[in-house]
Amino acid sequence: MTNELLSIKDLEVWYKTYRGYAKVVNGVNLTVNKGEKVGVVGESGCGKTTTMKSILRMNVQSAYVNSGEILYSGENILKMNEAKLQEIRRRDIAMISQEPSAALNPVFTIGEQIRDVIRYSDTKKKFTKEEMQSKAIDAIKSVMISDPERILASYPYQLSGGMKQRICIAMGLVVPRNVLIADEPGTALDVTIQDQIHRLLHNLVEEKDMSLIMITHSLGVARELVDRIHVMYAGDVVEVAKTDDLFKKPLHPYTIGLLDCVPKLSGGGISEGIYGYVPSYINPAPGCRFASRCPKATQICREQKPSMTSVDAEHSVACFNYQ
Amino acid sequence: MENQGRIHKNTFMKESTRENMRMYWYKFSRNKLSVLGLLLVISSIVIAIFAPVIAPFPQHVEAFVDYNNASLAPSSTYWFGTDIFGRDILSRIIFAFRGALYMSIIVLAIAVPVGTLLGLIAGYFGGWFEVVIMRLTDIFLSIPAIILALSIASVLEPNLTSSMIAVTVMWWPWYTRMVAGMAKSYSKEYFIKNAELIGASKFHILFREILPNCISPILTKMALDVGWVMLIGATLSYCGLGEQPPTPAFGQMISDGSKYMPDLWWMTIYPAMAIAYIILGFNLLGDGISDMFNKGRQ
Amino acid sequence: GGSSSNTSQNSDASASNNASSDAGNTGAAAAKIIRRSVSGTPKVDPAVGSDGGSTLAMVNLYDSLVYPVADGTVEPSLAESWEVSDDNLTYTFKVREGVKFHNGDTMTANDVAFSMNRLLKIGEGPAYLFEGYVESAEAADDSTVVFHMVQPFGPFIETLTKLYIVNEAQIMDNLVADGPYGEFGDYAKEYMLTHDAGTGAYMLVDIQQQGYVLADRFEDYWRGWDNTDAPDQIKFIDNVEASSVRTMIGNRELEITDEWQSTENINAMNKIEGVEVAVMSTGMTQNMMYNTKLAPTDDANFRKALNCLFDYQMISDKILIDSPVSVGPVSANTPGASTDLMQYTYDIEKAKDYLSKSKYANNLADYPVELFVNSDVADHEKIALAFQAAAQQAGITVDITKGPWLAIQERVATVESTPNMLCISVAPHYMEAGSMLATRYHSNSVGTWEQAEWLQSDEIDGLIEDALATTDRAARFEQYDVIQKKLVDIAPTAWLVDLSERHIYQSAYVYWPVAESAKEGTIITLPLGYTEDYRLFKVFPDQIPQ
Amino acid sequence: MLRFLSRRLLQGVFVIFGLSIFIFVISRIIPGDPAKMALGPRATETAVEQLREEMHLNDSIPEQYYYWITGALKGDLGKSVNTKRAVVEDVSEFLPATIELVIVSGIILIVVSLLLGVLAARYKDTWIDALIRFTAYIGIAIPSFVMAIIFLLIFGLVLQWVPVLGRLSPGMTPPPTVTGLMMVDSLIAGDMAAFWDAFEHIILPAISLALGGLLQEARILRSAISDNMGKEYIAVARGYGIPNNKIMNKYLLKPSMIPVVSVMGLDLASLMGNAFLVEKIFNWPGLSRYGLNAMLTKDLNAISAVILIIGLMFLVINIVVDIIIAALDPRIRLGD
Amino acid sequence: MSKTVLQVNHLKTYFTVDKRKNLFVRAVDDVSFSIDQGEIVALVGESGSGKSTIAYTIMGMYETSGGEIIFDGEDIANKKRTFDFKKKAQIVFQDPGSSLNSHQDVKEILSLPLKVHKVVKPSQLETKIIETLDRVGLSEDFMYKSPTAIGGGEKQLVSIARALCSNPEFIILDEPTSNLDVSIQAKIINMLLKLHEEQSLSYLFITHDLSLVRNISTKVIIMYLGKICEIANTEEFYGNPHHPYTQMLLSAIPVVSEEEEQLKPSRIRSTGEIPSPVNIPKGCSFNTRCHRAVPLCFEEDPEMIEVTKGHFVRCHLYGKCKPEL
Ligand SMILES: Nc1ncnc2c1ncn2[C@@H]1O[C@H](COP(=O)(O)OP(=O)(O)OP(=O)(O)O)[C@@H](O)[C@H]1O
Ligand SMILES: Nc1ncnc2c1ncn2[C@@H]1O[C@H](COP(=O)(O)OP(=O)(O)OP(=O)(O)O)[C@@H](O)[C@H]1O
Ligand SMILES: [Mg+2]
Ligand SMILES: [Mg+2]
Repeated sequence: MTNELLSIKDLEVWYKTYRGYAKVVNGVNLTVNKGEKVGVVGESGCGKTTTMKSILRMNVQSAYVNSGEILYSGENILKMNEAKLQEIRRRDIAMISQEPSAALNPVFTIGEQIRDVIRYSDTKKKFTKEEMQSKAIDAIKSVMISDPERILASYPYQLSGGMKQRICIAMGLVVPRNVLIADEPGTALDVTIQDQIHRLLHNLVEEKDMSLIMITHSLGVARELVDRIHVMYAGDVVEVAKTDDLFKKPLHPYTIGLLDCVPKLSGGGISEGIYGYVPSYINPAPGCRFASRCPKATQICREQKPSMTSVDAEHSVACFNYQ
Repeated sequence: MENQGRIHKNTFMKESTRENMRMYWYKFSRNKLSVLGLLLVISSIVIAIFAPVIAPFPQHVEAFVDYNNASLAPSSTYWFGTDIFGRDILSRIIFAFRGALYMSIIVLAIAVPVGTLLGLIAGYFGGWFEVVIMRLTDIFLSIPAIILALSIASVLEPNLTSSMIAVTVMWWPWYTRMVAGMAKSYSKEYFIKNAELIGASKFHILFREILPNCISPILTKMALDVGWVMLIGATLSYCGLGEQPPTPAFGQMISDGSKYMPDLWWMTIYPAMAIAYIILGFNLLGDGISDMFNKGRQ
Repeated sequence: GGSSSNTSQNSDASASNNASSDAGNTGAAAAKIIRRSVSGTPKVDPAVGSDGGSTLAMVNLYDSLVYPVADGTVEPSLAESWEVSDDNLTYTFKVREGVKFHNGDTMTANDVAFSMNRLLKIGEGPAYLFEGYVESAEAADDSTVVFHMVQPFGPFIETLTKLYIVNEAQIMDNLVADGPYGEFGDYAKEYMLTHDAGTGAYMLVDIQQQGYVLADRFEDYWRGWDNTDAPDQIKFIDNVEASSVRTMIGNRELEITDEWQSTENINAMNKIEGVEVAVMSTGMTQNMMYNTKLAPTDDANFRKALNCLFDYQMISDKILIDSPVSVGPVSANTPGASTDLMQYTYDIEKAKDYLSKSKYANNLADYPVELFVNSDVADHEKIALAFQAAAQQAGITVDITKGPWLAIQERVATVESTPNMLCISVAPHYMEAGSMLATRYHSNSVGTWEQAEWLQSDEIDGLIEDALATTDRAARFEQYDVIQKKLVDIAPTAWLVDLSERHIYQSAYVYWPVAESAKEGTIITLPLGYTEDYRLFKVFPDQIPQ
Repeated sequence: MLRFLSRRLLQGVFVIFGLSIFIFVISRIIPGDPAKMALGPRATETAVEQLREEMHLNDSIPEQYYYWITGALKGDLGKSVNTKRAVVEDVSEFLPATIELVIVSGIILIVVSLLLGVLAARYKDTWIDALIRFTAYIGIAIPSFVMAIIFLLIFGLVLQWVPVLGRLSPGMTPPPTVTGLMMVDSLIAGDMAAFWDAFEHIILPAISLALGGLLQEARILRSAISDNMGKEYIAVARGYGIPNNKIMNKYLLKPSMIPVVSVMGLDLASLMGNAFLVEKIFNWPGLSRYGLNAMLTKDLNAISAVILIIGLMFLVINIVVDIIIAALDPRIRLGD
Repeated sequence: MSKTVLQVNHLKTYFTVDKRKNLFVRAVDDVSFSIDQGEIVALVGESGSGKSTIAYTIMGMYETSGGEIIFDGEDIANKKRTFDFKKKAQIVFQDPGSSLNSHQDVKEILSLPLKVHKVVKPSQLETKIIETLDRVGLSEDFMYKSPTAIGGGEKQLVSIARALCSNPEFIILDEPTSNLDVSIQAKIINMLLKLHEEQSLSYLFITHDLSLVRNISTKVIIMYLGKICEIANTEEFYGNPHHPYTQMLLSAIPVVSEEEEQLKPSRIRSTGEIPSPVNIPKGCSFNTRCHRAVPLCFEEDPEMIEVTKGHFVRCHLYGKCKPEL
């Protein structure tokens, strides 16, 4: 456990809404080791983005961290002072946003925005304009966009969704980091381009000894890219396993259900889908959040929240069926 | 079975409405100022409706003079003092709420439907409709409101009706502009496309599909506009175009009173405060309504 | 009020120190200046301007042949003497010699004749006074001018106070050739917008439309400058907005206010230290005109009933302060006024009595009475409201319409559009009852704001014409009396009060002869403008209060 | 950008043309005989007829319009019956005063509203924000003419901090006219005393004119900023460690300015309209007072000219605003 | 052989980008295919390849620039769509949020087609709505819910219910599940398949998910930059993909099991740039990215070739430049 770089411990994030607090992130535990590619999967709205944004403390104002800690190199980011936090944001951790069209400021050119990222990545050093430009061009090239000069001079609205997504990725790559959080970086791209991007991220980790957190709702993507997968359901991490383990031997009923729903290239029709819908985050029932949809749920599941139990050295699951 | 169905329907209507109401109220009341605005507006309306009951000297808004009690400073008899005719300012202010609300309601009752209809047509049909209607609004919008109103009102008799006509004439283009913009963008939305593909009539599309979506901005604007219409009304009556004596009107009271500032300050200050009260109310309410309809994650 | 401090010179030294150190704030008040607010930028062309502000400017920038005296007669001014032919159709004036125009030219009889001809030809301003009476004017020699009359005109000499003498050479030098007056081009109307061509005590320096008219003392003034404290400069400021006037008075940026300030504003300003109210009369009357051709005010009994619904004393005491209740159609201090006429008083019972005799007695509800008041004059609204309340008791509905001056002019243009009642004050054009009677009740003034009655009585017209053609003063006054009695009988108007002009002025450092005599109890009546002949004023800048 | 501009100008021409017809008709259907109105009730028949002829009042409305518009195109807007001068001359005399007033209050409006808006957004939910918002609400609810009266009395009469009437103190000699803007002219003439005097005179009317719009703007800016505060791109910028003040002044301000500027255009333009009342109260010798007088005296040519000029200025301001918006918003600038 | 519902021949839809410069987007360029009754045809292609444009052109939302659209035996290209067409053909859009008017409740939304096409008597409106909701697996509770109050999957179900209201023969589904989660997608797809079985509806199913297509369709059409690359029956398509682009797509599909991995062609890494649709390169439009391109591909646009029965490919490798085996 010595090379544990980033770890999230019992994080709870709540959103303030008109009906009360939406207890969206419900005690998430997650670790990333140095040079590791970690996947976070789970369906839409399960709190992946919220959890990750907490790492850089970039959640919206209405989100509030109720409890938990986020340790980076042993230090709690949530308690850090502003200057230190800025240091980490500038050099250590970067997050690639999920919504490329919202993530770029509409009134500045792409170049302007990327240059600012470079400029503030090292406050002691004064970058010349040329330096910044060439770094930016390299980054754009790395995400396979031709004609980088023109792209740098254009405004976000002039680019297609796929381009913007790649620009966002380039922005995360333009300064080398220890941890890169990629929040569904492939959704606006078609499979062939998506594949290219994944390869790029993979290479970066390999070459630069970087750690990657890959957020996706596609189990297939996670399977191709990452070493270890955290499965999230409704604000909880329900299962953590090495990639191969997870697909070979999924334990949590949700993981099993999810795998079942994925259309298979081998055909054979599609399962009925998981029964029911995601429960409300406001005043959620106590107990396991999956209980209402779980075919194997028992009384205890509805009353207590299962804790993470190791089934294997590297495979743990939060389910009473395994305790 | 039939009976059951009906019960079902009612309970569900109620539930979803109640739920909506709860959400709207939450969004509205999140800002305490909006609630204050609502209170101010409700109290203004109550004051207007029950003016004869509330006003301590209701006869002072009719043919009445009392020069022995003229220009009295506020006292326990005359809370807001008396004017140069010896009339109770408080009573006159209370009655002035009526005229102010009346004017705003009439003006908006005409300007909003007209402006909205033209806007829907311009925005949805586009083409020549749009060109003609939008340029027409440009022309009306290119003259400052007060000047347009003044020139129209000076053509007509200088009374309340003509200043209402003037204000109405200058008010509709704002709605046309706003609604046209919305209608144009909605007409690209899939739900409109769907209705078209199903074969719905133009009437249905304009009034059942697009219009309901424009209602909340229209409502928001209307709430704000009630205040603005009053302001313009007061300004026009400040220029002598408004209610005829002895009927009280805010602008006229202020304009009359301002001649006697600062000595007879109560003649100006109280009516000014009253109009500020009611305009403030509608502005806060308007903001509240706009918060209420504001989309965004809940 | 500031009655304690007056124009006596023994103010203490510190006050004068303060005044001078305060000069930055009070502007040029340290100089001898009289600033007076007026409504509308005065016009300085005597053939064009005729409103109050213009008349005021005219009196100070120009001279006329004769100068009015408080008793209603005139004394020689630019004319040294005059003679009237036996048939009353030729007037010969001996013109004063050595009088200098502002540009240094010497005035001759030619200038006088030219001034009259120019006035008649242009047809604006006070031309109406002479139109139909004066046939032509010519200079017999350098110092003699002859006016030929079309018909005899009794008060001709008095009307000459309105004939301001202009410099012929200066006018002719500045003609715009292309104009409506033939060989005279535009008669220099353009030039005269921004220049004066007079002999008056003050000469125009600057005129800013909707700003001000500024004039300096004319050193070569023919009457000389015995009055060493006379203002060096006069300025008419085009602004009667109550708050502005009030502020200017408070800041000593204004010496004299206009006559349009409301009672309340006058009272308020009167509290400022060092100012007082000046009261004077121009023979003006406050009228409530009835449209005698429009139901229900076409019925004499109905009008008389209305006459009983005005609380005359209250109006005089509470609304139009310092203005005595009217005695009849002509103000009591105008020469030729009858003072023994039948008077109406506030009496609702009597009103009901008259009403029962009127043909509308049984259907009052169908005949609401429209009363129109000028929205700029708060005091008129007060009268209207009081009347409205009284009328209600008598069962008459009164609708008050408030409108700007322009609306009044529009409404009175035709008999149908003229409201039932119109509250308006009218001043005589020259100081005699005849002026008032002619303007108010002769048929040729219908359609103007001076007669909203639409009387159109041949009998009255005849009587007025006869009276004005009578050259003997006493005989003329007899005839005036007959007319006034007849008018009271017809009751075309409710004569409310003899309107006094009230001005706030800086009594602490301005000496104003007319105001002084009012303080002593004599209200002086002079034609419009002549109450403010600034060469007679005195200014003591060192006495400006802190 | 060029295409955008030329289209905007073309639209402007169209609107001005429509406007000219509109105001012409408006001013001609005013009841009453303007010639008689001009000369007063006592003018002789011949004098009145002469004037009617001169003003083409005996012709049909389309003919009158033809005379008027052809004159207007040649820069001749007819003669004012009120001042008896060419309207163009009147306008050129009064317009600079109005322009100066509108410019100064426009500057106040822009600068102060931005300042307040940013301040309120920056200190959102603190007492500073509360104070600014409260003031804004009150300020918006009080009509500008009431504000002007109150200012005049408080600062001019009671406190006597500044002179309140006209453009210059009575004793001051105005600097030679170059631009017609008193403050600029006095600077050109190097007359600092006149400059400060002119400044003291303009400050109150300018503030009372600007106040309503200013507070409105501040409010819009504040809410635009706080809306944008929740935008993903701000979160991203923060996530990359861009310093807070950079985010505030650059990343937030520019996009937040867009809604403000478009409303500001309307507000700046409506300064022209509101100047009508403020000029009246402060005795400001500007075009608006001239226009008000013209309306009250049915000075046809003057009314038409004033509305036309105000309409023109309104359009010019709007075009300028559109250009500014285009400069802020690349979508408009570069888009079709 | 069952009857052909829709036949599209050489369909072209161009959008003018700049009139003066004569710039067009050839969003749909010479596309031909047919749909028989009871068929589920999958239209697959990357973003911007013109899938939606085909759909919209069929529905009459765009003018065609050439070609025929034969529906029910009649060419309807550039004709105003008849009432009958509007009854028989329906479309379900991708975005469930935008395709329902948030200011109406579900009952109102479903009433529109029922009223417009006079499907039932007004008195039976409610019963019919309940029945339709039931068909898509929603309870009658939904009748009075507003679209804002229900989840994305349910919204899409309501959209489908609306499309079913007029008893259509043919439904275009434009990426109906691509904004939704797999578990919800599974529900919707199952429901669609059930309906298809029960009523022999024809679907044109637009998607970019080849794994999904495998499970539902009878025929697959692959598009690239406005042109069709390959058409084949599903079995044939997955068993024997021909076009290099198809192969690249299939090889890049992320899958969740080893078993599937075996089915994929060996990994073909994508290189090169996607050309702008305004400026399509000379020759085959895929030539910038094709790993098997031959010189002719840069010269000449290939023709559509029927390789085996019902299996069409637009590639020189199967036509002019067929490598000798
Ligand atoms: N600003 C907010 N206010 C209230 N609730 C929010 C807010 N942002 C997110 N949520 C809620 O929090 C939950 C988790 O959101 P989050 O974006 O973290 O999910 P996610 O797992 O990233 O989903 P996706 O796959 O769609 O990106 C969702 O149910 C969402 O509705
Ligand atoms: N109305 C239009 N005007 C101009 N170009 C258009 C228009 N609609 C679509 N296009 C262009 O036509 C091409 C095809 O677009 P289309 O929407 O059909 O693609 P798609 O395959 O449905 O993509 P997606 O998967 O993103 O829905 C694109 O390049 C698009 O930019
Ligand atoms: Mg997310
Ligand atoms: Mg599409």
